[in-house]
Amino acid sequence: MDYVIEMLNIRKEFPGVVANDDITIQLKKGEIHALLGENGAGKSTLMNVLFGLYQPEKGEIRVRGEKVHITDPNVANDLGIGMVHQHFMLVEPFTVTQNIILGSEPKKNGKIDIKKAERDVQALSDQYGLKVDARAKISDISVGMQQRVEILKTLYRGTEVLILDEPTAVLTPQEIIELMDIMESLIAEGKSIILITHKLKEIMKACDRCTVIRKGAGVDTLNVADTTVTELSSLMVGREVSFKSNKTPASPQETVLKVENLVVKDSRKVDMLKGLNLEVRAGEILGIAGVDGNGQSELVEAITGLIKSEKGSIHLKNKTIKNLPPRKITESGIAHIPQDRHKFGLVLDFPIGENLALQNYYQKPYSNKKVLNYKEIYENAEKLIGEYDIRTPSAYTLARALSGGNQQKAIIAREVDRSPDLLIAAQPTRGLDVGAIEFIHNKLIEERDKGRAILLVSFELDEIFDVSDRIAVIFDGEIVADLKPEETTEQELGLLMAGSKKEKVGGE
Amino acid sequence: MTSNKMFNILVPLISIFIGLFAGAIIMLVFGYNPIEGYVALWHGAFGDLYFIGETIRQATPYILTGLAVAFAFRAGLFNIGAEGQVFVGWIAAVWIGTTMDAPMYIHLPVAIIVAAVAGALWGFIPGLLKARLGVHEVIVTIMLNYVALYSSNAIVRTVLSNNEDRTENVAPSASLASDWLQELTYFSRMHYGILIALFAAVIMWFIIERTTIGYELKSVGYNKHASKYAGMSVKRNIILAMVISGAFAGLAGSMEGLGTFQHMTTQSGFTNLGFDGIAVALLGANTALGVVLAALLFGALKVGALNMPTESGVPNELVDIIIALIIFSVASSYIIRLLILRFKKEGK
Amino acid sequence: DEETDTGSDNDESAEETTDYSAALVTDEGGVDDKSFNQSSWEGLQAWGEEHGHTEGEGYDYAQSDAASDYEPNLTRLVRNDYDLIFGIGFLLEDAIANIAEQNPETDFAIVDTVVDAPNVASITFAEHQGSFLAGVAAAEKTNTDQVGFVGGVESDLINKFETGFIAGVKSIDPDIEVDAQYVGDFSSADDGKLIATRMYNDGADIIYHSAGAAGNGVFSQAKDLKQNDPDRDVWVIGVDRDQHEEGVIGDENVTFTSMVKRVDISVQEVSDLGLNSEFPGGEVIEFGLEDEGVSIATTNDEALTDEIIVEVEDWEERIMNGDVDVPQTHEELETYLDSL
Amino acid sequence: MGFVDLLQSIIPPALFFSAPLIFTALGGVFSERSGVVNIGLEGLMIMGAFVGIVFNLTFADVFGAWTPWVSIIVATIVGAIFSIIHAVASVSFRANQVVSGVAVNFLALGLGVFLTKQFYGKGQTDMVSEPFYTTNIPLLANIPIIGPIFFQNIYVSSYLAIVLAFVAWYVLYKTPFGLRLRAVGEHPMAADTNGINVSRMRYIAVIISGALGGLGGSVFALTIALNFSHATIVGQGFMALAAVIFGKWHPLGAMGAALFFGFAQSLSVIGGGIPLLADVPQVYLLIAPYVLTILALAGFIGRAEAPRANGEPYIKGSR
Ligand SMILES: Nc1ncnc2c1ncn2[C@@H]1O[C@H](COP(=O)(O)OP(=O)(O)OP(=O)(O)O)[C@@H](O)[C@H]1O
Ligand SMILES: Nc1ncnc2c1ncn2[C@@H]1O[C@H](COP(=O)(O)OP(=O)(O)OP(=O)(O)O)[C@@H](O)[C@H]1O
Ligand SMILES: [Mg+2]
Ligand SMILES: [Mg+2]
Repeated sequence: MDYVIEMLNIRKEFPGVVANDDITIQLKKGEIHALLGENGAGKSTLMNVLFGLYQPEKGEIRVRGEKVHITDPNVANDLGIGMVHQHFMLVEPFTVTQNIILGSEPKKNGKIDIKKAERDVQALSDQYGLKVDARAKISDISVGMQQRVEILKTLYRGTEVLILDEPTAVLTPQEIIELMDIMESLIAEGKSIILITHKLKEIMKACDRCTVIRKGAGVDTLNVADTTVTELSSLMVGREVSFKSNKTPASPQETVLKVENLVVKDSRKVDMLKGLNLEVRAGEILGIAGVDGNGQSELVEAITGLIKSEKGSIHLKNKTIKNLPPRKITESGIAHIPQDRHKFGLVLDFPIGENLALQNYYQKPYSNKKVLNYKEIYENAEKLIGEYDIRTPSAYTLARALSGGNQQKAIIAREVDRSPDLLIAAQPTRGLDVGAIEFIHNKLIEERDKGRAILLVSFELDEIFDVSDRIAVIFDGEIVADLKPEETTEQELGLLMAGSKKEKVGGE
Repeated sequence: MTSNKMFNILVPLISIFIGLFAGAIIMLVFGYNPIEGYVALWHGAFGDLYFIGETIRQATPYILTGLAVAFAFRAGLFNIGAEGQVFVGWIAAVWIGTTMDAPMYIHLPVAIIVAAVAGALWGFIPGLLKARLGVHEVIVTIMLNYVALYSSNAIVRTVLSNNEDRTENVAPSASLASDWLQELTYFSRMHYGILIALFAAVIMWFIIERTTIGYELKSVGYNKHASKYAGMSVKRNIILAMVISGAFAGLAGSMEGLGTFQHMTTQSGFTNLGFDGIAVALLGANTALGVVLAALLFGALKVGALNMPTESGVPNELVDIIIALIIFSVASSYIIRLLILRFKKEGK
Repeated sequence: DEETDTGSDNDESAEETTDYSAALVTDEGGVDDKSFNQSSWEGLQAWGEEHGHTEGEGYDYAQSDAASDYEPNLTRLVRNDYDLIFGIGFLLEDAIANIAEQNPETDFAIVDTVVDAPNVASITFAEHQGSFLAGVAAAEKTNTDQVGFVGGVESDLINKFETGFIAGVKSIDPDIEVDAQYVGDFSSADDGKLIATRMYNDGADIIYHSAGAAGNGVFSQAKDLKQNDPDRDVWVIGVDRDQHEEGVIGDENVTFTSMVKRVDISVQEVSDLGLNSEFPGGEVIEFGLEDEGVSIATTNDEALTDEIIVEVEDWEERIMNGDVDVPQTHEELETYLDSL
Repeated sequence: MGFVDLLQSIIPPALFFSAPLIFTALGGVFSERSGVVNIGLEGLMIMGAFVGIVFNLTFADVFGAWTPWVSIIVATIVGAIFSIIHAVASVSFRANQVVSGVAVNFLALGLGVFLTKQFYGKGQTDMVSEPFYTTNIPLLANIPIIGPIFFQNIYVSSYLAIVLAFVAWYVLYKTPFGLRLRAVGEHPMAADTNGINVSRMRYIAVIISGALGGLGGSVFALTIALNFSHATIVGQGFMALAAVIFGKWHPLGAMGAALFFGFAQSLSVIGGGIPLLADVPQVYLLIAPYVLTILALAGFIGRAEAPRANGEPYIKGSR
């Protein structure tokens, strides 16, 4: 047999959920094997079983033909299995090197030989072209770099089989291209990769074979060369998914949001927005394209009042909202789907029903004279759960227990339901499966058609092209281009985003 | 749902049992008769109406300090300062009680409210420092405990008396004492404060579970960022939580000043009402009802313990050990749940 | 080794047993505080054994862990039909007053303060007089003309110790400095030690403490100085009981003397009065120098030389004669010092 | 009083005052750095004081002048063992760590006094005959100015505390063990996926805190209180906890904070003896150290972030 890994008939239960039911997946040496499935289908669970974080109730794992019991990650490491998790496993206050050597530190006289460690890490990074700074602190480096640190971690431990759980969800297009290169060089070194992703294009481009699971059960394993995106998506979701939104052309109305010469500093007093200008009209979707870290989050947080603006003005329908408290801003007609759903979007320890009331709990009918009306809150929650197809055992379930996709749907339900004049959607589909993405895109377009202004921030060029009526490119704290999607190309956009081409925008 | 409810009742009961059982073993090991020991404990706590009255009297401040700690906990804050807030509430209540002259329907409420306000102020300081400067509330409240202890002793001696060890008794118009309750309980010091304590528990329940204020406090306690995003003022809520928490503890002080003692003496050290309040809050799972029940348990154990050496020769420190074991067991409810589940499975 | 209340086949009773029973309630110190609680319990035990009682039958104690425990403890003893119940310490003043009013049939006694009620005997001690003698001894002993006083929490009672001591010192030599400082509580041995360190550093060679467990810090510091320099004169004056034992360090002893307060005698005496149906209800009985209610321990005869004892006895005489009126408060102390 | 004299009268007492707090706070740093909140420091100190005293009383004849040293070693060991209760509850049983710590405090006080009564028939032990004494450090004590301030009349245990703070710093920041321990307190799942046994690490950390708490308590008992009763340890454990936070969970910071408390306390006691301040009501001097601490925090120490996973039981695979 030339399978490096075989997971046979794996079953894994959680209280009340069968996450994996009789799933089989076999990984050939030197291949990139995609694992595909809806949100909550059980992909991460299956890989966590392989990595020794969970023990399966049933089934068998073989590594290079030999039956093994992976009782904890140590065992997996010893077997040459490494995993890059969906949520990074990095200790933020530590440096890159400290994170990488953690658990198998080089020593000299009982002390960590940090010099040697840094040299080793740097050498390894150079070997695979990872361009990682061994001494940087995790909290100071970009998400893409963090991911490469995760990969380095596994390489440092001599990984032969690398599991990547949704590595591209958080990456910019450039970073995705770099990651693909890295994966190729890993394969060239004789390693094997299991790749979890929701991006079918990536599978088509990079993978050799693909295993599809649905609702915890294995569906099929296919050769990527012999299949199509459509086949994969319908296998996964159980129905046809349309990838192009069938939207009608926009008919923009009056200006809803007007941002002029906005200057915002970050916590280290560095200018993150340097006099940014922007306009969004009713009935249009403005997509902000740009590489992460060029001021997108500052822009969103400044508009929503989460951080302070230094200079410039922000007007919503002719009312100035600059530096108002967040509540005043939301009340003046802005809704916001935040980029970081765990940090901002949800109170994970509240029931999902109360999370759905997070923006309106203090208003009638949800409360009266500061007394909450739980009946109304939960009636509304049930309504939203039904309308937005949020998969949860009940409205009383803690938000923490929901799968990422369903958490995201809950936030969208809450924000869209408030019928805002302006809806800010920051990375609204990050980590979602194709079915959920389709749903959310349609929702955004639907809102647009109701005459709302929508500001969409996304790192996904596909999403930007597909959904936006107008594209603004952000670079280094400024809008450097204002384009129509049908009048530009990915290449041109890429150049603009990289700052190598500048176009004057905004009339003034 | 229902099984959760079952656990919520079963776990504390089993914990109490574990504590008492372990206490019995300790008594046996050291040559005491555990049955006599526990009979003495029971007599000391519930032997007759007098002791029941005293148990309730003891539980009264425990309820309030328990609520104080629990309330802060719900907002993600740890108030180790209930101890100091009790002192300032006590002195404030006695201050009003001894110096003001007014009919009861004004005097008593004013004394109680001023005590709550004083406690609230003592909670406001750490709340403000936390909200504005990020100073950890645990250190500030620990420090303020000492400040409260020494200051209230100085106030007793220099302001509320002429260099004496105690203040005057509060005027009858500011007293919570009740002839009726005392006669009913053979002159225990049970006083109307228990009603205030129970009312405070209802208030706490109402604020936390039924109002937007409680919703915000819990939200801030769980996730500051999301709360800010949702338009809540994190700073305001931190301060508010500490203020309300302090007010509950201040009320506990007024129970001592206007109810149990009717005056304040210089204290040779901490009363432990605040520290015990931490245990009461946690035993009561930081819920209002839980706190009331835990306070009653605590009151009974503490008052009953006094009878153990007299009636059975068992040193009353044993009760501290038992309390510790009960707290451990409650804290380890996870393992108890696991055992119950296993037990049930095997039973089937 | 514990006795229970069952099976009272204790046949050692030399005297005939009586029906009159007595019990006491301690303050927060407990019956083994090595101080007046312990002393009173020892007195009660002695009295009980003398009259053929066993613990729990005829005599007993109840320990208080908090101020709120006083009343239930007193009440419980009333319920157990004790004829005479002592409240040990001024902290029990209110509790005794209340419970005595509720139980007019029972006899009560309060130590260290006065409760005005027909069924309460108030036992007080002339601590100021004893402290005065301690001050005299200290003044005679000091080489540095500087002595110290460490109190626990400032209160009327502790003020009596302080003022008596200062008066005694100044009566010998008004130029001797007395450095007085309070710990703020009765338990912080660390703060007690800090204060003692400062006082000894500043030149005091004798410290009189009245600070409970915080006083441990004073002993600890004195012993440390002694250990490092056996020739140095560092002394502690103990309080309440003879604290000679606390002063032992090798062959030396830093306890110069102690201001002994015989609560045990007072408890025995009042119990006997009650037994003989002469209970002094409503009266204040002061135990002073006359009946050795307060006195100066002479255990350390090396330090407390005969000359000093002579001087002390001389002043004792004068106090008992009424020639000297020892001040009990700061105001009285002012007047007294002015009169010197 | 000259400035040097002033230092000379403040620093040595500040050192003996601070030493028990330093030991205990270092224990707190270990525990909390690994993600286990330790409110039980007070209880651990009580246990240490109890064991230190009882051992000293019992074996003074056997060990002679070495008795205090053996006593603190035994107290350290017993403290370590005692703290296993906290470890079991908060690591294995996933207990709320604050609750468990509170229980440790109750248990230690109850057990300490209960056993004292069993052993001695009274609630308070006698004074030990072999406590620690101060010494002059040879040679160093003779250095002008510095010598009298830092090296004369000093308890060796105070130096032990300071040295230990540096050792703790070295262990936590320079060794594999320390890196792992801190990783477990920041992101236990990351540590777990790197093959570190989170529970074992936390057990070790809590046990270290028990050892150091026991050490702190016994040093307090054998340098300051000299006997054991319910009133021996009254709040020092909480002060140590405050030092942990004040020192931002860093061993040297915790040491600094404990020293600060010592200085402040020492200063306020000195104040009581300065004639200039004689008329200041004593209460101001009593509260001064605590007010000073609050001002220091508010003025220039400010925000302190706890280790990220502090207080959270680690449940494998939870999200
Ligand atoms: N620790 C857990 N406890 C309980 N249920 C869990 C746990 N982890 C996962 N689940 C449930 O198991 C199912 C599979 O989850 P899993 O995280 O494997 O999905 P996934 O395929 O990785 O989804 P996504 O694409 O959203 O990452 C879901 O229903 C999820 O709610
Ligand atoms: N899995 C572990 N969990 C907790 N502590 C550990 C673990 N492994 C080692 N330690 C502790 O860390 C320190 C260094 O361990 P050790 O000498 O075993 O390192 P190592 O052999 O390089 O590590 P490894 O082989 O586990 O990668 C020791 O104090 C040890 O007790
Ligand atoms: Mg997943
Ligand atoms: Mg102090």
